[in-house]
Amino acid sequence: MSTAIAIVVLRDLWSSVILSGIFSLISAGLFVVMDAVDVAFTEAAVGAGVSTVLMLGTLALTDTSEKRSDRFQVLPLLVVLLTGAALIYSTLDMPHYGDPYAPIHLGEPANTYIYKSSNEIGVPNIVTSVLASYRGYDTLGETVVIFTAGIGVLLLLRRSCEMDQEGKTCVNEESHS
Amino acid sequence: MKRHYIVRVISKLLIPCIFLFALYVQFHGDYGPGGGFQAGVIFASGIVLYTLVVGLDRAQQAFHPRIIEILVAIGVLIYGSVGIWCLASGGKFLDYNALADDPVRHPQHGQHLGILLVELGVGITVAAAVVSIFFAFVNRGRS
Amino acid sequence: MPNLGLFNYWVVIVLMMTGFYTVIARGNLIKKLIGLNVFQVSVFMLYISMANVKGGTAPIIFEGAKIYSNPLPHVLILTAIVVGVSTTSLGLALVVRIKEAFGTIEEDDIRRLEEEA
Amino acid sequence: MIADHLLILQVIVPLLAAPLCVVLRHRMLVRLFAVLVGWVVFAIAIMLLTRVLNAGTVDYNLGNWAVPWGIECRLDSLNAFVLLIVSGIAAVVLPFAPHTVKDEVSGDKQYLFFAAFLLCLTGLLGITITWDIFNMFVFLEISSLSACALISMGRSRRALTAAYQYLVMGTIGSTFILIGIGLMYMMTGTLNISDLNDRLQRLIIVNQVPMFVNQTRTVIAAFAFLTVGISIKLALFPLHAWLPNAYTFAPSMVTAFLASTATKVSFYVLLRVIFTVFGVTFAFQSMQLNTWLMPLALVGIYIASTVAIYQNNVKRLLAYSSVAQIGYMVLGLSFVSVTGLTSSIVHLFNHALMKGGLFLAMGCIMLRLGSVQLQDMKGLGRRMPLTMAAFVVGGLNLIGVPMTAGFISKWYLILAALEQGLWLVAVLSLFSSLLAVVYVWRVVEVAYFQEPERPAGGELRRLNEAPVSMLLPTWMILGASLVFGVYTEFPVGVARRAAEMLMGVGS
Repeated sequence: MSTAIAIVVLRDLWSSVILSGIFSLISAGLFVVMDAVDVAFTEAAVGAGVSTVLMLGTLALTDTSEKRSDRFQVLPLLVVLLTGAALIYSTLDMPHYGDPYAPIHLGEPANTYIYKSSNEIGVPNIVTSVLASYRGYDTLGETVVIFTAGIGVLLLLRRSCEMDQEGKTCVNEESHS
Repeated sequence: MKRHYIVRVISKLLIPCIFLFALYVQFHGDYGPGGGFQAGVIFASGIVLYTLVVGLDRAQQAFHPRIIEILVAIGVLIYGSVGIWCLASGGKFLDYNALADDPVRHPQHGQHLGILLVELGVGITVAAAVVSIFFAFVNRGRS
Repeated sequence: MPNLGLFNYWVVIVLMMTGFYTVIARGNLIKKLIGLNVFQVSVFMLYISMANVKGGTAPIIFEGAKIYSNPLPHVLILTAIVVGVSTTSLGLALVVRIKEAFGTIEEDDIRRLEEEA
Repeated sequence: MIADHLLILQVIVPLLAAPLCVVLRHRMLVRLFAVLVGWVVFAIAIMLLTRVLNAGTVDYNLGNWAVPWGIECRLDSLNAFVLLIVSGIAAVVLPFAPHTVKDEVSGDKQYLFFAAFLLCLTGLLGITITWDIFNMFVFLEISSLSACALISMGRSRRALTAAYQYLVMGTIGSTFILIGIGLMYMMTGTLNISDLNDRLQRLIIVNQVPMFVNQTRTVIAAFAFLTVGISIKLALFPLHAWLPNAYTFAPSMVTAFLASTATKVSFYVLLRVIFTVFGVTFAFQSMQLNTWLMPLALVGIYIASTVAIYQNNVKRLLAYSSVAQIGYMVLGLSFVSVTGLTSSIVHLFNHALMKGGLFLAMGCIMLRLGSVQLQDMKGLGRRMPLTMAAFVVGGLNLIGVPMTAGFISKWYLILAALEQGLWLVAVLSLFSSLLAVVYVWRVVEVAYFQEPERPAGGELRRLNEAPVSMLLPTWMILGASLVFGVYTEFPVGVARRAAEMLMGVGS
């Protein structure tokens, strides 16, 4: 948690990026503690790995320190406090942490996933069977999201005509467009 | 990078291990944590390391951006065509049971096959997308 | 203390709000994205917290385990992590382009440049 | 066989077409292919709508898993109608594309552009048909990420900041939605929309029993987060900051598409969440949502219309007018009556047509004139008569002149207000049309009654009328708005059925 606060306070962007990587890594650890190994694995690889690398790459292309702004903004603080209050309010009726009688653990669909999936799918890792089969459509969507991000970044960052090292094909393409 | 022998040698040892680990994660996702997504990221990180060691030009010769870009699309297409294949076999979209030789008695076979292919699609897309995003950033920085 | 069982959620909420504050109050475009990241990761924690069951294990079936934590939130969060990283990468690409076009990544400076134009 | 799978093909066709675009790569091929896909999708939507109107809802269980384990897609008269709008606009906009895109996106990136466009279409269609709330979030992200990439392709460098703003605001919105989904899931354990409704109702009833004292506080928060999150996506009045810039600086075709579909789909999501997930009783009796929405909508209409009057960039003017029109839709919703909802849904349809047409006309002007600033448009009425005539038709629609589609939605809105005895609201919404008259008139006056400034000493640059491939879609879409202004049975009939279904009366 202190990491998160340090991220906000620090002006130096290098440190904040590294700290956000550390933050992801710590949360991956927390996910393991909370029995979510698959999620932890992904968070460590993506949050601590890919995001950090990309952020460092961006920093190399832009500025590394943040400008100090003196004005103190009340509105954002107000919005945040309001949202936080709403969330705290919502927790008051939540089932407690680890409560086995919480609605999500009782009844369907959780029970079928846990007790029938090895029969229906035949894969020990329940997360995999839910991910790839029961909710395969979501995962298709997820793959498309990644694809979209790839296309978006290429659209934004690839300079025209840098694909071909010879450079001749694209000149032709441009001329007869 | 030419003179950093330690880095070069260690990475040369490390990179095959990373690829191997990625493959392990890819195909072992049924039994332990992991799956196409994680494997894709690990595979991509191997390529990123390779790029850092040998430089962008040689890396782009080995993994041509155009091919990587097509691979991003291919992954999605694999996933989608598994769904279409299920349709063609008389099931609903993404109904892997339809893929089994004997859907009534051994639907798991179909499920296994479906999950394997789908995870492969995810892995390819993720790996290729991360690499192409990385290349895009690095290329932008050069010129 | 009946509410001790909620402590986990409260920590998560504080983290969320830290991230959220960074997004809306900070003027630096990269900092905003970092804040967004923190915000999203904290939401993931909310989901994973609710999936946990006392005495349970990770949802991978093996001999001897009886109680598993709920796999569904894990699956949802796997998807959400991917969405998060996609957003981040697209945002960063935009930041790079903005830097090239405006020469700065501070919101205030950009706004000034836009008004001049 | 294909007939059984039409519902899923609606999404899968554009979804797979996008990566195919990347593989094909050739510019002409990709263009033709995209147009073809657009038409196929439109055809599927028409077939689906007829089926829904004749035979009731259409279900599809993905992977053949029964709910609540698998994901379900379901089509009823409401989302079939939205589907028709989204795919129809896409089918019209895609043939329009080549000329403007050539102007705005460099040649070797066009296939990426079309792929992103198809992805955006996929996302919007996916949101519309799915019956699973988390799946909705996934497709929401597909559409907003691709929309962000599309917006950033605008010619001005401010397109980049507009896209960034859209990305950050949109992500905050979707994270709020994610929190809302999480809280709701926590209390019910399901993600399927019908199931959610079922279990939420039970929670609210169980609430009376002492054992579960106030179990609903979490649900209230979930409701709040979902509503705020969707309102950001919808650009409801105080949360509309991203919209004007995004619409102003995006490429013309993208503006036309997004303006007439993206916010409409968000509005659909709002309707779905309020009416189908939480239910009328919870949303309007326990939460009193209408007392919040009505003043917001009215204030939004007035402020946005007034701001629109002072804009000199016509695209921006239309963008602010969009914010105002969203206000009308939400106003209709806030009456919580069949007539009110009918007016909202009809307006959703009509506004998609008129704004789509208007922004397409802007695209024509941008292509030939290279600017959409008001002072550059002097005398344009004579230089590009067909385009400007299209603009006038669209403008009349915006004002709500009789015989146009815009009139129908205003008519039902006022009817709904009077039904509830809200005289003041009826008068206010009638009066707000005058503001629309003012901002449309500003453009018309400049274009028809002012002489173009000649450059010092030189001759005036000759302007050609926009090419047929651009004029035809523009007129088709605006023509439709005229047709549906006279033959109102179709949109009003479908909208009324959808409204009755949402309110839980009638069939």
